[in-house]
Amino acid sequence: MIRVGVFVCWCGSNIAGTVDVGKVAEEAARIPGVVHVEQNKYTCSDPGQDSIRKAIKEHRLDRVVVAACSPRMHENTFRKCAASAGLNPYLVEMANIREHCSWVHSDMSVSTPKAVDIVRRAVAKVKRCVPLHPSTIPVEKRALVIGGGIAGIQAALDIAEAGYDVTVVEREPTIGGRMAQLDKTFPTLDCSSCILTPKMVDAASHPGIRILTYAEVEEISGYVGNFEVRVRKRARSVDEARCTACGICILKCPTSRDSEFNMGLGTRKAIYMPFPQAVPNKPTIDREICRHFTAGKCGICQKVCPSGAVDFSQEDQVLTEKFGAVVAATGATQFSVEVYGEYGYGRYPDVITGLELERLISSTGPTDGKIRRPSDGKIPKTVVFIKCVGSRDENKGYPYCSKACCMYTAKHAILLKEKIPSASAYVFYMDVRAGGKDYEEFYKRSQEMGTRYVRGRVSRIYPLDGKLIVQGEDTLLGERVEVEADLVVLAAAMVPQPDAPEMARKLGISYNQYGFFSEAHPKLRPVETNTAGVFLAGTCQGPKDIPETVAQASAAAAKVISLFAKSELSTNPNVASVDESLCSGCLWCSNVCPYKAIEEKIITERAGKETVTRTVASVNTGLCQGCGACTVACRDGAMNLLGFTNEQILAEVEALCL
Amino acid sequence: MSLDWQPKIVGFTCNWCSYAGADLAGTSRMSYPASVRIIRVPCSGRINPVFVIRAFQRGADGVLVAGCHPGDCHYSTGNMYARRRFLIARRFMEYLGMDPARLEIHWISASEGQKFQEVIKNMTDRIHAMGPNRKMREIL
Amino acid sequence: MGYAYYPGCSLHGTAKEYDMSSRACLDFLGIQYRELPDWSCCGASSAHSVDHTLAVSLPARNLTLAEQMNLPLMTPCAACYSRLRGAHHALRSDPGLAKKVLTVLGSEYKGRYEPLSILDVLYQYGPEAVGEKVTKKLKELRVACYYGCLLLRPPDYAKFDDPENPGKMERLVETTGASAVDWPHRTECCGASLSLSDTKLVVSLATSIVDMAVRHGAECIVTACPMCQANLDMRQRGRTKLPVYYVTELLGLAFGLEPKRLGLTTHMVNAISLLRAKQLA
Amino acid sequence: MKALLIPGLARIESVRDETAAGDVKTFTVQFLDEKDRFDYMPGQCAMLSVIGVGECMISITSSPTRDRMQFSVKKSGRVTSALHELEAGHTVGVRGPYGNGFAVNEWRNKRLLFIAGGIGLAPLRSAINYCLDNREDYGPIQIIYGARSPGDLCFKDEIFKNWPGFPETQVQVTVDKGDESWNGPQGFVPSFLKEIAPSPDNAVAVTCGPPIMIKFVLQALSELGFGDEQVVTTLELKMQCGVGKCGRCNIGHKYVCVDGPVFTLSQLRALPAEY
Amino acid sequence: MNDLREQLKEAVASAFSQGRVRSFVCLERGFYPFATMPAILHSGSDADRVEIGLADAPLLAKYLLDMPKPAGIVVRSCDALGVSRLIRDRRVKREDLYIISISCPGVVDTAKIPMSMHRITALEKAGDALIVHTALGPTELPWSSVLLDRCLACVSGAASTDADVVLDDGRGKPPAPVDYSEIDEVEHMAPDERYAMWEKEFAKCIRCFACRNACPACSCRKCSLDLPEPEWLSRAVILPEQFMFHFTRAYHVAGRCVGCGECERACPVGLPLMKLNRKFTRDIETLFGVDDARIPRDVEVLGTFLPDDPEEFC
Amino acid sequence: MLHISKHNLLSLLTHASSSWQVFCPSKQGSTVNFGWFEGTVDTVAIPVNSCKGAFLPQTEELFTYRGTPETGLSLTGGFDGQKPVLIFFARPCDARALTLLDRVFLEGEYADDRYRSRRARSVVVTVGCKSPLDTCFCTAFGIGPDSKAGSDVFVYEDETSLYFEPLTEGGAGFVAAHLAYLAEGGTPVSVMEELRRAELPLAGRIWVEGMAEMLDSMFDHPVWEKMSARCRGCGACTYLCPTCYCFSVFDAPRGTHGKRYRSWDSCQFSDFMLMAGGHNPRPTRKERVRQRFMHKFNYGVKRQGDYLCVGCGRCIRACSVGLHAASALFDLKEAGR
Repeated sequence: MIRVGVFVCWCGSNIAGTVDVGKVAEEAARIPGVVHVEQNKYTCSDPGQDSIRKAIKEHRLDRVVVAACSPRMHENTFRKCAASAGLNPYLVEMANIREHCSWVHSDMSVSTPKAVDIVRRAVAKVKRCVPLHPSTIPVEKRALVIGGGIAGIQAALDIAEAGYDVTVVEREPTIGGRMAQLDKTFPTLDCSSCILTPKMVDAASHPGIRILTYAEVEEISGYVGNFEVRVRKRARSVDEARCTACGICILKCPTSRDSEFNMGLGTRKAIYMPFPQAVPNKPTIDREICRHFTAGKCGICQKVCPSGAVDFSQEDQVLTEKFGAVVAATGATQFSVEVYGEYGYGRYPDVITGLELERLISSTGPTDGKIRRPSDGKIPKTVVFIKCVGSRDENKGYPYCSKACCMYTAKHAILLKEKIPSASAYVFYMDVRAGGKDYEEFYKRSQEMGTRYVRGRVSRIYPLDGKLIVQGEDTLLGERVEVEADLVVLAAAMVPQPDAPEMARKLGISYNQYGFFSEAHPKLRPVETNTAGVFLAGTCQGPKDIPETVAQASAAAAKVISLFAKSELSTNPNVASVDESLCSGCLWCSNVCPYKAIEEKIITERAGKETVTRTVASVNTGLCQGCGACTVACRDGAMNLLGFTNEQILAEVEALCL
Repeated sequence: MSLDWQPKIVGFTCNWCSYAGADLAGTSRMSYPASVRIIRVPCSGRINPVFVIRAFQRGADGVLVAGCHPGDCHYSTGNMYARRRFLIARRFMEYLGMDPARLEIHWISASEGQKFQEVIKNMTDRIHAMGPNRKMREIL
Repeated sequence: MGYAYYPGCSLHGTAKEYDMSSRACLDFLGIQYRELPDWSCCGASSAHSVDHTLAVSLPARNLTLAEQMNLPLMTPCAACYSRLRGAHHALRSDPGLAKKVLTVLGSEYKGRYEPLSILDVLYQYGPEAVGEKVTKKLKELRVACYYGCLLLRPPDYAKFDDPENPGKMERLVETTGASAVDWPHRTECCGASLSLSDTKLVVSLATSIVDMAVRHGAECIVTACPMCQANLDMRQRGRTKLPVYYVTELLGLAFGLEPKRLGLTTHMVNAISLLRAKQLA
Repeated sequence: MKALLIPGLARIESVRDETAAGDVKTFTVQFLDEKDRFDYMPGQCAMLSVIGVGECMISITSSPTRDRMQFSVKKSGRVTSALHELEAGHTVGVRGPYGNGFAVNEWRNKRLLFIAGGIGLAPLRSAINYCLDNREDYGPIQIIYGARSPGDLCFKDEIFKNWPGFPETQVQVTVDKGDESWNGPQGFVPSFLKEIAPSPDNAVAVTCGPPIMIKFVLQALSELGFGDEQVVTTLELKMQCGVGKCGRCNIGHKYVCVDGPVFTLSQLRALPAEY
Repeated sequence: MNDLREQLKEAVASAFSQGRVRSFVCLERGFYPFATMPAILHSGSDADRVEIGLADAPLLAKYLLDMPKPAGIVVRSCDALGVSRLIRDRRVKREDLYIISISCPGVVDTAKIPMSMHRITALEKAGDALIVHTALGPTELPWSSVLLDRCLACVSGAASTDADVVLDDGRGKPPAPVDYSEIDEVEHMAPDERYAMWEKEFAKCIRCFACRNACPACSCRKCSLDLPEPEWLSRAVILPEQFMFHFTRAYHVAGRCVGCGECERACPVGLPLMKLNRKFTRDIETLFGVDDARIPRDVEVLGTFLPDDPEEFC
Repeated sequence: MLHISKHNLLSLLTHASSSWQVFCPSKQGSTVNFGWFEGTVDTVAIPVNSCKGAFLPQTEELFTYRGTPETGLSLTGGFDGQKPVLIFFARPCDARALTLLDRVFLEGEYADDRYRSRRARSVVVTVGCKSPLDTCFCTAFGIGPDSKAGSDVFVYEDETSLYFEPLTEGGAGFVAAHLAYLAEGGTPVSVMEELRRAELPLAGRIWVEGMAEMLDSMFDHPVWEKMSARCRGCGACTYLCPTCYCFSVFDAPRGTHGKRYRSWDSCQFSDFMLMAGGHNPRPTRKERVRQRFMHKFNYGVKRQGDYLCVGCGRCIRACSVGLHAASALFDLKEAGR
């Protein structure tokens, strides 16, 4: 027997001022199923809640409608209240007669009937509510950090410091990421390596942190608190335990290729460490070029290794482990500037990107820190910097601002002056964005050091007589400018990793039109994703500089820590549910599920005299977030959303149209 | 049609954006015609176009479907599906002869109380001018 | 299958040699084409800047004629190409305009085929395949490929190639055995549209283009636009004069066709002497 | 002319829970308008409406010899569930009487054997009370009744108190599975019946219950020597009109609603085994 | 034609003899000598019954649902799309099927043979003509004038290649051009006029569900429209419910309709159901850039989206 | 005989519609259907549906209720007779079918008040079938192009005119009410002759004699399996059949008021017999197809004394897979041999 109690709130004069509350109560009493109606001055107050509890008991209410404010305000309050009176909290429905009625209509003659309709809707819905029970799921208190750049390192350190185990998965042979490639950092001009490498070592030596380099996440299943992750640890061909990092193998290796770490400006061997401070400080054999693997010959490294660490027979290891939370810190990469045909990158060796310049400036770089132009090794006298290459350009690149380029270009100009005092620097820019602590001052400094900032775009670069002719426009002067440069540096945009969408799919999170991972809310949940238990750190979420990256990494770590502080999670019971007798098993629902929460299930049942098996959809309630997209995709009507069932919504429609 | 006839608009709104937008209109005391009655669903992806037909059948003069702006879905992609569904469903309803003004779909964010107000005002005006809906409607 | 061939006004007038060489090449390669019957002006001259509906209707008429033949429309002229592409694009994206044009033309344009440049057609045929047909290698001829504006801009719809760093013409030219020089002014505007109204400016533009080609070691210029060809041919005032060929003329030579049949005798800057010097003609 | 498919409105006088699980309730109803009232015979049915939900055919469980009309309803589908939601004072729709009913006049002076399982006692109860109220017209009455559990037994007052008090009236009750409160027999009705082994002499056996029970009871009866003419059962099928028009409840050419629901076993044997 | 039939018989028989199938659905001679009807064969010895189907050939894909597997089927291209539909809807598994595809010159719609020609005794295809034999003698009709509507929009009459056996005699009907002019016509009407038209059409509908039951895209185990709770569709055959029914039916096959037109052929009261289905098909093609929305795809059009789908709402 | 020029037919019907509810064939889109007169009539085609809907509407309201079981109820909208029904241009098979429906709805203990009140003052005007279709086989049931059973007026049609022959008092009343439109004189002898001679191509193939008795022993015959294998389970055949009459009753609640309806139902639907607990006594198409034909050719004979089929051929036209009365009769005959 359905016995609905309706509690009409005055909300002081907030509701009663413009809605005839007495009339609403009177009409509510006539709605079939309603057995008790009362009015309260403030239903959310202690006495108000008491009266609900009392009425539930006295009138044997099994459903409650509170006609008051927005459910976004007090639904939880009244659910808890009902629960304290022994009623399942999901048998409570709110009728929003304040935000949607009393506050927006001043004429009582229209607001009162509308309030009645709203109550009628709520009653129609609540009559079709069924008790729901959140279930609890245990939390595996281990975190996975994907990406071993500064973001991943920071997040791992913070989580581990809180006492939880962390695994960092990095696909390169070393952690360190982009920051390791940088020479100095703005605006303080700290040496990048000097501040990064100690952290790398900290991470590597932390008892709570396990670092898997040369490894990739292949698959993530499960849900918050219970992710199951498959990691492929690629064969290094070097036994890390035996290797003493003496480096003799590298020395003797006969094969080399362009060094990725040096942006192709130098070479590395087939057995190599990306850079001397790599962590782990063990070489890796690049099987693509190693002659042992390509031609079955050589094997010099094995012969020269004093500790017998080189192991050609090593195989990829596949680890499957459980984690309670995941921090994605997969970073970003550099825009492919080749699409700017007018700049001639790729055709003219002296047109380089900012990151390439970093390597030319860096003392660990191919030129030992001397800025020499790639074509002929000459010291450049005139350097042109071009900003916004690939960013803020809808035609060829991306519309967004890449954020760090203004500052690193200023840094480059300063460093250029420091290294080659006689050099002159031109910066072609659209705007200078120097929002950040000490940033504007830093930019000023580069100007004061003589960098010429030209507001305008470059239309063409072409070589002529050993120089690069940079043609552009100074839009402030309205003139064509032509600079004869020795070196051109393109401030290439930060863009998502090419495989970011693939990673997003593995993580079950969304990404924006460019491929940056989407946060759950741009303001209020900037490090969470819409998949519970997956957090974001660093440039995988959008372009940012080092301080921002580190801050976000620590924030993500804090989220992980607060998740791990609970021993169990309770799940939202408003989840999708399948009526297996109706389900045809087309699994179209699983297509539209943003959370990969719908799986295929084989059931066995009697059909006439036979036993048959068939496929049905099955909802993983740990993963389901209750959006309901699947219910509309389901033609059979087999998929329903608890708390928002088809029956309920149709009843609401009907109640509103009476 | 009497002068004080007020259209009846059934509004389906997602919980996170459009319902909240309507709440904001309320907290900001933005008055609008008392024509709309809202059904709260978690996401615009939960709104079955068949619900819309049902509303017209039962006597709604207009139906509003509202959700987060594409790209801002709380569930990341629900409104993208809603957009596809309603792109074709709305055209189809028109094809069956339903006046397009009677079914409106809007993206209203939680911060767009004013937009909610305007949408309701405009929709009410348009439907008011057209009079009660008789198409697909059952007579009791 | 094949193409509807749209010569356009220029090719029936000042650029007769482009028409001759185009047809010669197509015939030689065995590419099927039929001249669009009853074709009319594409409006490139002035109509397109006077009245938008007219600017679309004129090329649309030709496009519709071709569509009725169930053939894609192809033109050697870069200006016609630009107009045809522009109209095709406008009609497909603007139903209101399409309706207007429909009332002008009386028949509907569905836009089933993209209009093509003869370079597209040669490219579809395949540079390798073209190369295989070459009988006379244009060895040691250093060519500056000049694209001009109309084949590449505006990139929303013209886009025969990367507008900033094109290379398709080079690939075609290199199939003949000639070498294409890397030079910066390939996509510079030659100013042809101002040829009569601001001759001084045009002369300086044309001269600087030709000079740049010379500085990069080119012996001749190749183009696919009757405007560019005429302009560069007529208006260059540099120390070294370069002959300006149509792509199809060079290809024709490489196919071993008679220079006369290709119209090589009608150029302003002597187009034969260089070839003679190189023992190519 | 009386409208065929329009129910009369009736007030629920009282609702009684029959079983521990609350899945069977007995409703006593009273027509609001005297002109809707109808006379009936044991074994006849009526269409019970929960207006707004629908109708279903329910056998009348009261005896015409007593004044109030009663229906015992097991909750099984939409309408019966809705019915179970109703309370005393609420309104239902009733139209009838439908069906042939039991041939109580032909049973005169015979020994009567009623065999029921679960809610199957409901239609028999009408006949039992009718015969008991006309006790002198009938021979000895033996009632064999079973249910899944003690809590599932219906009409407990009558089976344990009322009926055994009548002369020559025997009530034997079994449950499939007993509990701590139960000290009576345990086992399924058909085997219970075979144990009791009533004599077929001058007897009529009337049975109603779940299909599977009926199937084995009929077997048992025939083993006990009951002829097909002596065995009577009632059938149930989906019905919409109750008056042989909607074309639904036929078995062969017989409509359960008008030709039944009471059939002798010999009548049933003449019908197809399937539907 | 006969050759094809002989080949087909042989192929069916050998499917049984090789143990590839337990059952086979094909066409056989119907009650009227010139029409065909579906037959479900259970043994190779029945293969003699197999007919190609010159006229009124029903589509067979949906029979696969209830047939003992592995099941064989003879398909022409329209039916092949239906089979593909069922496979993508996971209602049958490809590995449980044995598909013989045949080429098809089109199927005659006997309803299009003018009424004057009563007493048809036989039909015969001769080149580009249909020869109708009646009691009064033979008459020749242009082939294209008597084809089923679905054949006029045929994807291709060639035998489809996703089959275990492909029998193509090269006489398949060439692909028909895409023509949405009848949709345009409706769209050009005023809303009230459109509504009045559909009102009149739907008033004829007797809700017999022939359309649904014939449709290869309507393969739910239990149609939601039959559910008592929630009641999406009332059993009352009144206009508002007719709109509900026809909207829902068409919407449920939107993006999934294979364009076979069997619904329309099955409709006993002649509702122009394809005008509904094809509206969706057309909109899907134009709005979502889908090329020929009739072809079943791994991911349904409505089961996916593009971030830059057209924005008609704001 | 009284006759009317075909040109004047519409004026007659328009006039008739002031005192009758006229149910006649008219062109509806691509088909000709029976329906309530709306200004047009088609006198040529045999409509796809039958005229049973005039007396047993596909959906009719039984009552409207207000209130709830909890708060009290009132029922309104009981059926009151409206204008009498005029069926115009029934075919002999249609008219005969009405007499079969009459037996179901009017005879026995429970007569259907609604059917009766619609039927009571109705007039059935039947036109002789000059050109039966390839699908017609009424002769198998003793009906023919000039059969008059069930008709109140019989109409002979020649090229220009319609000749009215009243057969019953009601028919005479109808004719009398329209004398203004009718001219006296002439007997359409040649038409009568033509009707007598009209040939039904199917006649030779269909045989029903003894069918009912034969079916008595065929309930478990494998032929049902074979026949039903191709059934798609729709209700087209039953809904278009002039003698099928199954219906269901259901409620449409709308808050505190609502309606109870009755609507045609079809024994071919899978949920026709589905019981509340989920049990289905006719679980597969075999049982349902068997029910359909057994009802028509066996149970009907036993209960109503005649085959519930008039050979109108509508199911032949309706069925997309060729499972119809004619093929069934043919197959059953073969099987029963």
